[in-house]
Amino acid sequence: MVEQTSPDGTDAVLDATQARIASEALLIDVDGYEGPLDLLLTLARTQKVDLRKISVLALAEQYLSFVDRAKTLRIELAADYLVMAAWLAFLKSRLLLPVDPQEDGPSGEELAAHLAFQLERLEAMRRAAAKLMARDQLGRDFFARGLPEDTGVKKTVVYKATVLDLMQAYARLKTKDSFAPLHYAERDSVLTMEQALERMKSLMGHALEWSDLSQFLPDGWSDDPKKRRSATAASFAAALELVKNGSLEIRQSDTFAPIELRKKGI
Amino acid sequence: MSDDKPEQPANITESLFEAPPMAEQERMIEAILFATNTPQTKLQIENRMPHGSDVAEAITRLRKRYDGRGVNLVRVGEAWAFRTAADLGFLMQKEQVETRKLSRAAIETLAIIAYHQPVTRAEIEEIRGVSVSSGTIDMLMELDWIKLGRRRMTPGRPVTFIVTQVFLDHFGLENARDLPGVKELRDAGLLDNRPPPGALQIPSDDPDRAEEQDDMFG
Amino acid sequence: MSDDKPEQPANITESLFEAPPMAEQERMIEAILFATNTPQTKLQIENRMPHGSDVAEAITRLRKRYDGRGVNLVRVGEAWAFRTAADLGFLMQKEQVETRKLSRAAIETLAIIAYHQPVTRAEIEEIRGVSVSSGTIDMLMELDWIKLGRRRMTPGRPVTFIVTQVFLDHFGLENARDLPGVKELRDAGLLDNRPPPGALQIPSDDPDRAEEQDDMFG
Repeated sequence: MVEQTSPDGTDAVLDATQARIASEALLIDVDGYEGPLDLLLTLARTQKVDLRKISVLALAEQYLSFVDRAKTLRIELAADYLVMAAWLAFLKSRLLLPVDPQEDGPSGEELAAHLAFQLERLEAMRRAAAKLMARDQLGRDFFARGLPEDTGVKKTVVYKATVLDLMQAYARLKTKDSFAPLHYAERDSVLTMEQALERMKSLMGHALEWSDLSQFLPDGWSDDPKKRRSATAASFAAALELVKNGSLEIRQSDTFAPIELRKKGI
Repeated sequence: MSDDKPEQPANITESLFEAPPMAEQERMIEAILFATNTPQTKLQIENRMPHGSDVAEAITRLRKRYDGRGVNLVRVGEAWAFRTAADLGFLMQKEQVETRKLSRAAIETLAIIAYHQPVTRAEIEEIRGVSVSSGTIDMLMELDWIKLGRRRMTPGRPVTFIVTQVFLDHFGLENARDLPGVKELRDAGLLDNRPPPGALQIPSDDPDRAEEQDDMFG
Repeated sequence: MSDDKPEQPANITESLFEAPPMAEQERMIEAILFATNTPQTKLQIENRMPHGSDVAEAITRLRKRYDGRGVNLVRVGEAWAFRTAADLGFLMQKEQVETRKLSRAAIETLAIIAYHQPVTRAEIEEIRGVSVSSGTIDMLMELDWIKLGRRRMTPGRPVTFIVTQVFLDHFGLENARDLPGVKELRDAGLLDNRPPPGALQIPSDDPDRAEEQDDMFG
C-alpha cells in the first residue's frame, strides 16, 4: 500500500530487501511448509496487504524467485513445488501478454482471481481452526457428570412358545421314533438280510432251473403276512447280492410277475 | 480497607483475594460435586475452593436448593454427592422386552420333559437322538419352566427333570398329564408328516407310511 | 368421567395414564439428564418418560432453571446434557483430561470438515493444497469427531465427512451453525466450493449439494 506507492522507491527497495530476507528464511525451513499453497500464503503475507488486494503477479514473481534461489542453493524441492512454479510461470505470461481473443480457456485474470480465492480461503480456514481450538472444551473447561449413574437398558427376552409348539415338537419326535432302528421291539418277525443270505447260499446249489423267489423263504415264514413280507424283502436283497458277485441269475418277465432265480454258469 | 475496622491480621495468601459471594460459592460447589467422580468431603471441597469460602454454609444452601428436585445433594458418609432422587429410579432402568421364538432344540427338550417327566438327560438324548447341550437345559431352567426332580434310583443316581408350575401357567395347562397323546395329535391333524429339516429324508409321497411301518415292525 | 364433559377420544395407550404435572416432568428429565454423561436426544428422553409428557416444554423450563448456575443444561445438536459452567473449569484441574495434541494438519482438516460439511476428501485437499493422510482422517474418526456423511452424487460417488455430536459436545456447540465466524465466512463466499476456472463444472450436476449445505447452515 504505502510502500508500494512510495514515489521515491526507497520503501520499495526496503521491501524487496525484506522479501529477500524472508525468502531466505523460508528456504531454511522449506520442510516446514505444507506444500506450495502454504508457501504461497506465507509469501503473500510479506506483501502486507489484505489478501483480497494481493498482487498475484508479484506473488508469482516472489515464488519463482524463491524456486530459483532454491536451485542455486542446490536445495531439492519436491515435485509439487516445481509444478506450481511451472503453473505460476504460465500464469505470469498470461497476465503480462495482451489477451489473445483466439485463445480459449480461462483468462489470466480468472486464474489469478482463483489463486487469490484459494489463498484467502486457506487463511480463513486457518483462522477458523484457531478459533475452534480456542473454544471452551469438554474435559478441559467444562465437564460432564463425573459419576454417571446406571441408565442402561435392561433387556428382557420373553420366549414365545405355545402348547401347540410343544405338542408338534413332541409329535415330530415320536414320528421319528418309529423309524429309529433301536426301537424295533419284536425282532422275531423280522428276517435279517444276513440270515437270508446264509439261507440263499445253502440253497443256491439246488437252483439249477429257474425257480420262484417264494420257494426260498424259510419254513413257516410264508403264512404270517408280516413275516412273509420281511422274509421276501430280505431274500430278494440277498439274491441281488449274489447276482452282484456272479453266482446267481435273476429275472422277472413282467411287472408283478414272479421273480425267478437260478444258479449261474449252467 | 479502612483502618478503624479492627481487622485481624490474616494469612497473606488468604487476604490477597476476598472469598467470592455465597451465591458464587454455591455455584462452584455445585460444579465440583457434579464433575467429580467420587463423593467429596468438606476438606476436599475446601481444597478446591477459593480461600475464605464457607463450604459448610454453601453446602447447606445448595442442599436446600436441590430439595425435592429430580437430583438431590446427599451425604455419603463424610462426603457429599449428587444423586438422582430415589423415587425416580424407575426412569433410569429402561425395560425393553424382546420376544423370541424358542429354538428347536429347546422346544423338543421341553416337550420330552413335559411328556416323560421325570426324565434324565440320557433319556432325553435317547429320544431326541442327539445330545442335549447344557445351554438348552440352562435356558429352560432360567425361564423357570423346568426344574430338577428326584434323582433316579439307578446306577449313577442321575438327576431327573420335571416341569414347573410356571411352565403349566405359561402353557395354560392344569397338569402335564393334560397334554394330548400322539394318537390324539395325529387325529387332530397336528402330526406333521413332513420330515423335520435336517432329519433323514423320508419319502413323503406316502401319508400312511408311518402306520405301515408300525405294522411291519410293530 | 361424567358424560356431559366433552372428552376427546384419546389414543388408548396415552389415555390409560395421565401425564404427570409439568413440575414432575421437569424433575424426571432433570434426573435422566443428570444420571447420564452423554447427551440425550428428545426421543431418548421421551422413551423413558411417561406417555403424554411434553418433553420440549419441560426442557425449556429446566434450562431456564439452571441458567447461571454452576451446572447448565446445554443443547448438543439434537440432544441435551448437563455440563458445568465453563467459567468454573479452573476448579476442576484434577478432572482435566490430558487431550492428545493435535497436529496442524488434523486441526485444519477438522475445521474444514466442520465448516464445509459435508465435504469430500478431494475438497479438503483442494482447500489445504496438500493431500490428506489417512492417518489424519483415522484419528479424527477415532476421536469420534467426524463420521461419514452421504455419498456425493458426482462421478465416483465419493464419501463425504461430517462432524458428530461428540464434536459438538466437545466444543460446546449447539449446532454446526454456531461455529465461530461461520456467517461471515459464508457471506464472504469462503465456504463456497468454487471450482478452478476451466475445470469441469461439477457442482452443477449435483442438486443434492446445495440442499445439504442449506441443511447445515441455512
